[in-house]
Amino acid sequence: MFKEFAKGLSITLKHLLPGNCTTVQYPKQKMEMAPRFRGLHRLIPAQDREKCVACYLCPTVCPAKCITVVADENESGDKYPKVFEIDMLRCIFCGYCVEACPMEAIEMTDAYELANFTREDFDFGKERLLKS
Amino acid sequence: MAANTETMTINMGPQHPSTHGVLQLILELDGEIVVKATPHIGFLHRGIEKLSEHRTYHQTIPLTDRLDYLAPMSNNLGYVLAVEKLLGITDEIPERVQRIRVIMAELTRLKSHLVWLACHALDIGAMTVFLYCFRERECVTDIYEKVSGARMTSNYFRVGGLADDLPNGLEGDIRAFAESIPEHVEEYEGLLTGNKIWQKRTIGVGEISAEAAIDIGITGPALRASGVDWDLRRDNPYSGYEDYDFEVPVREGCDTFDRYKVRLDEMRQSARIILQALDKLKPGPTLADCPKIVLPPKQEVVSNIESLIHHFKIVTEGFKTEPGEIYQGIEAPKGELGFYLVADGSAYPFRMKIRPPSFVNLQGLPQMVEGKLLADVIAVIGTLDIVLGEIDR
Amino acid sequence: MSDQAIVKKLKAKFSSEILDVVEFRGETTVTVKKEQIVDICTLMRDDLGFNLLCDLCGVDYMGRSPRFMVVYNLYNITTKKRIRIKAPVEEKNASIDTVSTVWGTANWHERECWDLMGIKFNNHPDLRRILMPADWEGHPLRKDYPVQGPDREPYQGRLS
Amino acid sequence: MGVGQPVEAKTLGSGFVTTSLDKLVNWSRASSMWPLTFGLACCAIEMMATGAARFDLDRMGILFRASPRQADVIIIAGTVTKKMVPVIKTVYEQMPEPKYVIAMGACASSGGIFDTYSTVQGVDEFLPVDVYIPGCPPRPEGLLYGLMKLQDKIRAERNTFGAAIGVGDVIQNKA
Amino acid sequence: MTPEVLTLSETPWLFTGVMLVKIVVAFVATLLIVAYATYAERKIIGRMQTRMGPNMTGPKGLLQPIADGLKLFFKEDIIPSQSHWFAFILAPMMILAPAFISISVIPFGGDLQFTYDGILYAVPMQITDLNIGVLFIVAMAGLGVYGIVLAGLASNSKYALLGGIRSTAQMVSYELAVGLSIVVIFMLSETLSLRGIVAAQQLPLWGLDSVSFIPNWYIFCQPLAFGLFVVGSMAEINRTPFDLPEAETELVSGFCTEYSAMKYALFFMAEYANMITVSAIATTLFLGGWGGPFFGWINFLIKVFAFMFFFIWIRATFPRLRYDQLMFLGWKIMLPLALVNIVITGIAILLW
Repeated sequence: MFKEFAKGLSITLKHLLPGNCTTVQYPKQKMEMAPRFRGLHRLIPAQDREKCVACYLCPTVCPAKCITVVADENESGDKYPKVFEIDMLRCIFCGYCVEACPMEAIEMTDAYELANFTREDFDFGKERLLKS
Repeated sequence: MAANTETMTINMGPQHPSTHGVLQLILELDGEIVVKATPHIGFLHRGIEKLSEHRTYHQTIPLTDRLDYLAPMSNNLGYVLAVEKLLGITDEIPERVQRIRVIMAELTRLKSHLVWLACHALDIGAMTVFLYCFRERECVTDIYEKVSGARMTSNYFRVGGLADDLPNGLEGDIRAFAESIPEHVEEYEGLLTGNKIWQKRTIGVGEISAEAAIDIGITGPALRASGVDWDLRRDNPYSGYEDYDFEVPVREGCDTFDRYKVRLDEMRQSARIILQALDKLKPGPTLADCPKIVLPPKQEVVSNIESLIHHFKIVTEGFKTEPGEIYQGIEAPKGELGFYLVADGSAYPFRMKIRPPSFVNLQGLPQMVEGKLLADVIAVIGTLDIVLGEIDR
Repeated sequence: MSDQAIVKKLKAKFSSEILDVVEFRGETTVTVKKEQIVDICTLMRDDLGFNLLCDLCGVDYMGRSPRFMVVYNLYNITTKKRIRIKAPVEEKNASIDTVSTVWGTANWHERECWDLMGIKFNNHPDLRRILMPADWEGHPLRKDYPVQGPDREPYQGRLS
Repeated sequence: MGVGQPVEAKTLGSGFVTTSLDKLVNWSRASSMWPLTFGLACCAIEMMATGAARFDLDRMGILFRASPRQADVIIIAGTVTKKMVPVIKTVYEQMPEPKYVIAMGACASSGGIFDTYSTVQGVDEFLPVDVYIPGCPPRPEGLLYGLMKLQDKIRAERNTFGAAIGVGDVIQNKA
Repeated sequence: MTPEVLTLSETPWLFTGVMLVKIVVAFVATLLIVAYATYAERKIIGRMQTRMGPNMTGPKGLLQPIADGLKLFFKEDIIPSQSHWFAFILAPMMILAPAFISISVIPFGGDLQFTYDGILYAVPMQITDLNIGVLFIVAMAGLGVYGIVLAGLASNSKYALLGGIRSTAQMVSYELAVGLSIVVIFMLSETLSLRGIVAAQQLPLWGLDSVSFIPNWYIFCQPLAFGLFVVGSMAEINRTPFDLPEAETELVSGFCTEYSAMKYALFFMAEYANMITVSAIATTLFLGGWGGPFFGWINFLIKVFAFMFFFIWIRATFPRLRYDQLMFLGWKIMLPLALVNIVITGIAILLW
């Protein structure tokens, strides 16, 4: 009995020694995100506008129905999203929109510091999504 | 002497540190002895089954992640296998996909068992084991993140294959992790197995005989600790489990200690399976050759008009199945996870019934704790390894 | 014992009860009348060795008659075989005998089925709601029950 | 009370002493936020992971307390169902002032993917949420960031000392 | 020149002044140790669990206990409406006071000498040297039970009640074992004064000159009593593995479930104050008190801290016992062992 007690105690004592600490001190030290990490979305710009052609695939495939797209045509007759909004609070970061996009116009960045105070802070419109 | 005794009813949960979520237990106590235990569930009923009837087969995959949130990829696997069976494409799944699925499913088993051990030990008061287990769990979540992009809700398996191939260099990480598992399990055992207090708290606690366990429908490690040698991975193999050499740990003690030992042994076996699968892993396609079901590769979508049409069709309408019904059970970390799918020929599941192992296992709780002490209730809840996400769905 | 042999044995005993036998993707489904479901299940357990009731659930085929179907997914731990038994239940008197006397596990499954699908199980020891609150109205898994509940519009994004 | 300030705000004023005392109180509250051990679903596991070795909430002075009486923060970690609402309300009411609410994850914040009959579409329908953390579930760092946002919010409060000794109410400032 | 001893009758003012200074110093030191024991525990357990422990509040997290204390001080104080308010308020004080009072009879070091008015005085580093010091401590430990029982009963919460009941049974049964285990010390030292016991331990081991390099600490001749005392006192102060009264995973927070703000802080402090008291008693009774290589009270503190480290270490390692096993251990193992130990020691003393 005492042998087992001593064994247990020795295991915890062993971890007390320096060098066993696995803590990443978050605000000071940040972990590197995996390349596939699914964080905040980003609309990819192409020259003067966004790459998105408002094909409605992402709102269709979205399981949480958090993407709102309204299509329009610009002067040169190209379709573009007049409104592209993601309700970040609803979003479950599943990555289906990225998978569905045929134009590769949306991607997911490694931003995860998204907490905020009010619900309105989480309406990510086109401008915010282009910048993120 | 007939003492004038009164029983005391205490209400454990839904907000209680050791009910593993939002389980409510109404305990009738005589002193500290449990006279009657009534579990109340449903505090996390989110309507996944109903919701899935309004989502395509493809959109239902993220829902399954959130069933047993300790083992998301096992749920993914069960669901994906069920849909593949419904579509009749089970034999067309490429070998590499099968191997990766097995690796991921076993990593998930490790992940789930690590959280189980952490919580079980914490419930009984050994708080350090909790942190050691979570330390190892972080390794699995790292692998998850590299593979799928999320730490928990992986959403990695697809009907007909995988969302993506393994990233470069990950095989080494997985191998290193799998090789380190036996050593870590030794460490937990060093803190718990031999410890007299741990033995006192677990041996002879929450006993359930094999007959009673089968009658209640208990599956998984809890059943194997009651001496029933039954594991779906070996007995009804799926996803190529027949290729691997592993043992199914079985013990006869029927009590909390044996359930603990069975799970620890399973962790060692999982590590073995992962290593074997890594050895057998060969390059190959990661999607079945079913253009009507799987999404075409991105570069083809842009260049090939046919692929683009398929892409649009699958994304907007989903894929349709023949009318019919199937049941697919897999050995999830907690027991038999079953998906019963009824299809009516549309792109939406007509009815999806999930058979969650925890739901059934929890039914055995009253039998296991009645006549025992209050502290044993905690130990038994821990040993059943319940997850309210899949109990309530 | 193959599935055919099992069905044959079942037919020998309950020839008038069996409505249909279907095989789909290697799985056999036997549809039986609901009246003698307990006897059939007892036979399945005792003589055919299906000692594990994996799953019990209801399916709502709204628009068809009979509307509901109670499904029993059985497993034989010795031979590792699965079989499925179904029993139709009409809408008007949505009830069927309980099999919780045959398999203890049916207790909660039947409660859940009553809760979500509204099928009554006669002689059930404790037929209460299990997942929904006790004062909930309606049975959510029925096809005529809206996903978002009766009093709420579905979420369609912030703008629209 | 200074000139031009609204009359109804009863405070201890904004002299040097009171503001320093406010700062002290705010500092202590921000440095010792004890959340309730209250997990609902998936996010609870990430909450546990945040408390575990790699992220270690204890660094920020955060200890999980099992009893609502001793907790300062309630982290709603997971899906809130209609069946659970009365329980959460009770637990919230049992907490002593000042109390803060963090809605962790999509489900708690807005219902998330579960737009169904049994799910509450966001815990803010019945609790005053201070910080929302999107994600399903958020990374532990996401939760840590949310907690730091809450610290910012606590630090920006005014008249906390006054409220603690019974004079006036806490005035919320935008952080 | 032999120093004079201060007495109330001859030098009343000086005596009172010195006494007050001693009390204040001991009280402040204890409070500080209590505060930083919480910090040390979090740090040490943290390190054992491969994490860091508090390090963001102040430099290296050193201000953490102060922040915790201040926060609890400024929190809303809830008295549940169904509770018995008087007992509810009394309970936390009842539990903290005995813990602090016990410190008063513990000797921290040898005599301090100082000259006043040309007379050399000697002041013992001990608040008061009761000649029944040990009995006093045992009595105070007995009082501490009432705090917990009251807390459990007054809260009108079932978890608190269960915690209170558990605690009563536990304390009553372990007090017996602990009390009996230290009886052998009085038999050996032939005094009940803690000072006398320490003095007796300064002699060479077993009175033999050949092993004089080993001090005559009672841990060497009474290891069994020492073991019983440590285990029993762990149970008495509700430390893991005997923390059943507040077993967090079973009873939420046990007897202090309903307590908030400052009252809870008192419970929290009492837990650590008790830990200090018990460590100090163990040091005094078994480890030779202030004796050792360094200057008086430094030895004492080192031993106390070592003890507290041991308690923390145990907490990091062991799971919790069950109620019936706890009773079993107390009544059927520790009590007989303590009795046997007394008999054997008695025979040995007779024969020596």
